[in-house]
Amino acid sequence: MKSAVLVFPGINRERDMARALTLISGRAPAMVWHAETALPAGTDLVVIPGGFSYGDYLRCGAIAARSPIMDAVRAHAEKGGLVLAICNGFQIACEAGLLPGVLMRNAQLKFICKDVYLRVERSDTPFSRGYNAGQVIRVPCAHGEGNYIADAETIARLEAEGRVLYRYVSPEGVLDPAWNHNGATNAIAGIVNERGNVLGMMPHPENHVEAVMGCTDGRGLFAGLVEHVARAA
Amino acid sequence: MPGLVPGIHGLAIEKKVVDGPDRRGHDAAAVCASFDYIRHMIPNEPRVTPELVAEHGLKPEEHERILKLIGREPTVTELGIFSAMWNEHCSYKSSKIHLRTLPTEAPWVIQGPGENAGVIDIGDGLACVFKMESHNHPSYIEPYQGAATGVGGILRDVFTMGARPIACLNALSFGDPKHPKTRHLVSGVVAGIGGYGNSFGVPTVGGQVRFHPRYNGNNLVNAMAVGLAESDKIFYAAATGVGKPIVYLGSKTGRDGIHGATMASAEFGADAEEKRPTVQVGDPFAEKLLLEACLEIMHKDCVIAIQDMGAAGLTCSAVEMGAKGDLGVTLELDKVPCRETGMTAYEMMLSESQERMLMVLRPEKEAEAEAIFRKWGLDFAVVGETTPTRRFIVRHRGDVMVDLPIKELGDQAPEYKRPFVDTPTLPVISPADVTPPMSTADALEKLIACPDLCSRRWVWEQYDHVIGGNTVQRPGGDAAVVRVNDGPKALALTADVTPRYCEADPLEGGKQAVAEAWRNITAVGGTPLAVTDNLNFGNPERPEIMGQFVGCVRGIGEACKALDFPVVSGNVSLYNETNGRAILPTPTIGGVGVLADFQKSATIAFKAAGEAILLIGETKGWLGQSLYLRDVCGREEGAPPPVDLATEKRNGDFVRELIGEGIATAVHDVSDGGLAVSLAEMAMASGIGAKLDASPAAAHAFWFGEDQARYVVTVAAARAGEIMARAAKAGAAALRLGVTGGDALTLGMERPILVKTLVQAFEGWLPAYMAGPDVT
Amino acid sequence: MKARVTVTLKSGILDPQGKAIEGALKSLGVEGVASVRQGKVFDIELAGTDKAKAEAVLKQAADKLLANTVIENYRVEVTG
Amino acid sequence: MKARVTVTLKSGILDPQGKAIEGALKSLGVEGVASVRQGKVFDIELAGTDKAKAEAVLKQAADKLLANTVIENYRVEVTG
Ligand SMILES: Nc1ncnc2c1ncn2[C@@H]1O[C@H](COP(=O)(O)OP(=O)(O)O)[C@@H](O)[C@H]1O
Ligand SMILES: [Mg+2]
Repeated sequence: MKSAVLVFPGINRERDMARALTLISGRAPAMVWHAETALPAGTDLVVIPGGFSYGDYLRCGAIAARSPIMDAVRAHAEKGGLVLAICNGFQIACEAGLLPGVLMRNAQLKFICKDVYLRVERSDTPFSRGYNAGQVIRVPCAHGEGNYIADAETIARLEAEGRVLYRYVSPEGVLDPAWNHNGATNAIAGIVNERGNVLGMMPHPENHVEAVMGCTDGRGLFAGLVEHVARAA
Repeated sequence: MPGLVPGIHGLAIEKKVVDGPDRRGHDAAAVCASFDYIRHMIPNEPRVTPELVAEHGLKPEEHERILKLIGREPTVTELGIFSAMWNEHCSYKSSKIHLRTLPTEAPWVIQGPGENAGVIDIGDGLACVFKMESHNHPSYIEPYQGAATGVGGILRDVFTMGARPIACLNALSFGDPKHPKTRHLVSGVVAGIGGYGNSFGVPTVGGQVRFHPRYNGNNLVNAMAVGLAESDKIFYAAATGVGKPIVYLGSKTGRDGIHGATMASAEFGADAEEKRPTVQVGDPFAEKLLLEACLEIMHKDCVIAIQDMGAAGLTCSAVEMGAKGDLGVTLELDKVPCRETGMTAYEMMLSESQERMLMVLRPEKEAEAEAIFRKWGLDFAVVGETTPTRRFIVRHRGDVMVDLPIKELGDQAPEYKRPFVDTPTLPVISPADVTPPMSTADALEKLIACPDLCSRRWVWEQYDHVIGGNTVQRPGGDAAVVRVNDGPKALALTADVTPRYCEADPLEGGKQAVAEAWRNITAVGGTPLAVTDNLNFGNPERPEIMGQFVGCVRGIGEACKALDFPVVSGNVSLYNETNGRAILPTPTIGGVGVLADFQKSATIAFKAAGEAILLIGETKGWLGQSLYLRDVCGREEGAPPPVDLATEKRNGDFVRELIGEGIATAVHDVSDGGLAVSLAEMAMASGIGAKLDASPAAAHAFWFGEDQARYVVTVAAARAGEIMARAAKAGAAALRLGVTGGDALTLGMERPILVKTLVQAFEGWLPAYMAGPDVT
Repeated sequence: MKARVTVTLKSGILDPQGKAIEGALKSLGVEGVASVRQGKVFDIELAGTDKAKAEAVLKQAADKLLANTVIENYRVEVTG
Repeated sequence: MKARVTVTLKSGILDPQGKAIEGALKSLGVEGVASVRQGKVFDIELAGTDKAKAEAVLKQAADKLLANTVIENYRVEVTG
């Protein structure tokens, strides 16, 4: 799998992402500077990593969403190319119109860093085939603005079309406000676009990929992508 | 004399500087003449009056010293520079003679005190660069920005030396939770530390939080940063080479936190209101860009010398570069990127605007470096050059505003041998003098829910402690463990001090702070290597406060020597007092240790039921200054537990061996709250209970005494006997306490306490407290 | 020229910050606040003196960046 | 009653957000913007009809919570 990790000023989880991709796909990603206007030829997966692009100033992701490279990313997505947008990447993708909705301040208005539990809602997508439907995974989150919000119709469509891939749940996999740490609508942690080739999610699977570090629940997401690309080829 | 008059217009001086040897330095008379003349040429330059001198915090005798040094009255800008260079913060004038006594050497020390941060060799060609620094007063004035800029400053100290920051810690002291301002300070400081570190992209992995009425009005924010560099690619402040361009990098200069808060309005003119010195605001985004840009140009070998602009920004950094390199420096303030209009030389020289650096670049690499900085969108300007004159010359709008001997600015700073009185020793409190007001079980439940012992989760969950993907041990254990690159090597990091001990007995308290840092590193299996110390005290002009300082530094020195744990960096913060009431003496110790293999690190959580629980170290039942005595019996009394450094070393080395051999399944040192609290923490971390044998001594003293040099260790039951024998051979006192298992913690004959009841009490207090109204 | 762009959340869009502030005000004993919605203002210095042109620039700035028109409305005023 | 509290940074206080926005506008080709400073607005619904009382409440809210008076100024207006 040939992947490209976008680097915007203020992004800070690009190294974590590159390490995870290298570990699991066996191939180091290209690091692509925001001022570039094209992606490396043959890119299978574009990753918009986490961090604080442009300091999260104005609105999280707003400034990065308008940088030159994003036109190339839109084109890539329109051609059906895969885009994985994590945390600040999710915010950027929403601001760029790649995904619907917006990520607001966490309900309790605090930045929260802790392991959260996600229920994998379906396993028949490139972004979740590495898991079983209903499986609960534990991954860290680290954000102040992860509270997913969209108008009622959008939410209804997302649900009806099964575009919610990951939801905040209790360790037992039960929907429970107490485990929806940022207050997201319908405990939404990750969604895909209509076409299903762009995933935005707040938590950080890339930080749970090494057994020696205590948890590998994040691996499945990347392994699934690698498998998907391999089959497509 | 020729050259002098034109010199006033700044022309001949420049020529001379460029042409090398400058005689002006040797011609005091000429200098005076030129300056009397100059002062008349500097627009609305006020006279230096005794009041103005006082407003700059300079004592009359210090003013005398200045006159003797430069042979004339300084200009107002020069006065500002002296006040900045000679204040306590930059000159260490009250503490220097005592700091010199600290042990700062070991085979693995690459750079001790004296640079932006300390540097130690951790093997494999890698160096660990670290330092702790306080930002106490600013955090009281504006908690969010004060704490944020504190983190920014210490991160800069670390990456200025060529290291990429891989972890931050912070030690926080707040006033009485009931004090109306406390909650506001806690929420602001914690949000500020998180707000800066999270955005910058460094994991904040550890620290301390304490509450005590003595910090009402003077909360403490001590921030520590730890970075990694290649041991042969460390960068320093000392400039080399004459006529080298001095480059300004980073954010623009504004009127942020200018020291001369009291600066005569005469200089500011009518719109003084608008120009009033302002609170420093941190820009973690700019700092992140500065980090990446600096590391990139260092990697491309463009840098000869580099110095961050911290306290007294442009002044300190320029003087340090010149003085350390035995060179003069000339600055052209008209070239300094400014954020605001009409800034005076005084303001530019003393501005503490954040996210700025000063560098001397290899001339041939200047273009390459500039391109890199432009790419990162940072300001880049050549603002001066190095000269052979050993003079510090500052020009602005065609005037020479400053012309001072550069080395003397630092070297000739006053140095005080302040009078001090030793803290009277307090009586030792024997267990018999303390009547337990409640049962041991009740006391334990009360203690783990008290402000100083309850869970700090509410704090560290606001810090990104996993970014980097290397945090092996997250906050909540004895020391944080952070993997070095891809491992297997890792660093063990901790910050410690027990101020109530320091107050009761500065010498023992100083020893204890170092011993506890050493113990926490040991408890995770690390080999302690070196420390940074952040010495927070009251007014050193009061002999009893100076006595606390001297005692603590002596204690720190003794412990660092005995434990082979040298001091490689640090910071002093004095005058932390309000209305003559000082903070508790708080010498925070930041400790760094190394693990050869992070997979061999021990954690505090019990691992399985049926394992033997051993106590390493002797228990006399020391209740003096214990949290039990304070928070359960309501008595803040007595001598603190003594620290026997030989025993510390013996017991610690033994425990580290057990961890290294994979024999110890869980390890936790015994500190605040004593044995019962350590056991409760091990149970809560695992959800596994334990059954402990009845106490061999008076129960309250045995379970809650704070005797030092102790660790709780679990091992497979089958090996318990063998380990006990080994301890005896190693000369480490050991006691078999009981066995793990069940869902409750049972101390001897006491009622069992469900682990989940303990967890509720432990996790409950801080969130509940912080949920109250945030009154500003 | 000086100008101000004011950006506010569209009605119907949830405002967690506003909600929290309502709560905080109550617990601070500030009485009579029924609801709070938070928005942004941008105080902008513009080159030139042509008011109409200035307004055009500000609209452009707001549409392109300052407001997320999916969830926000904006108002532009040249204050002189 | 409706009211608006506008909170702006005191002059001289660094505004990183404004700085970043200036840069972004330039790179988006929005011409003629010399400087940007960002502030907050709070649109507040108040119970009662007494304008003077309302203003008092708003001042109290701003001092206690809405503004950080160490670095921010605020303005209160009852819009009806
Ligand atoms: N208490 C201390 N113990 C050891 N070294 C200290 C102590 N206080 C200051 N230093 C050293 O003195 C030098 C100057 O300190 P400081 O002014 O805080 O550094 P900076 O200017 O980089 O912030 C640093 O190298 C620091 O490590
Ligand atoms: Mg420094």
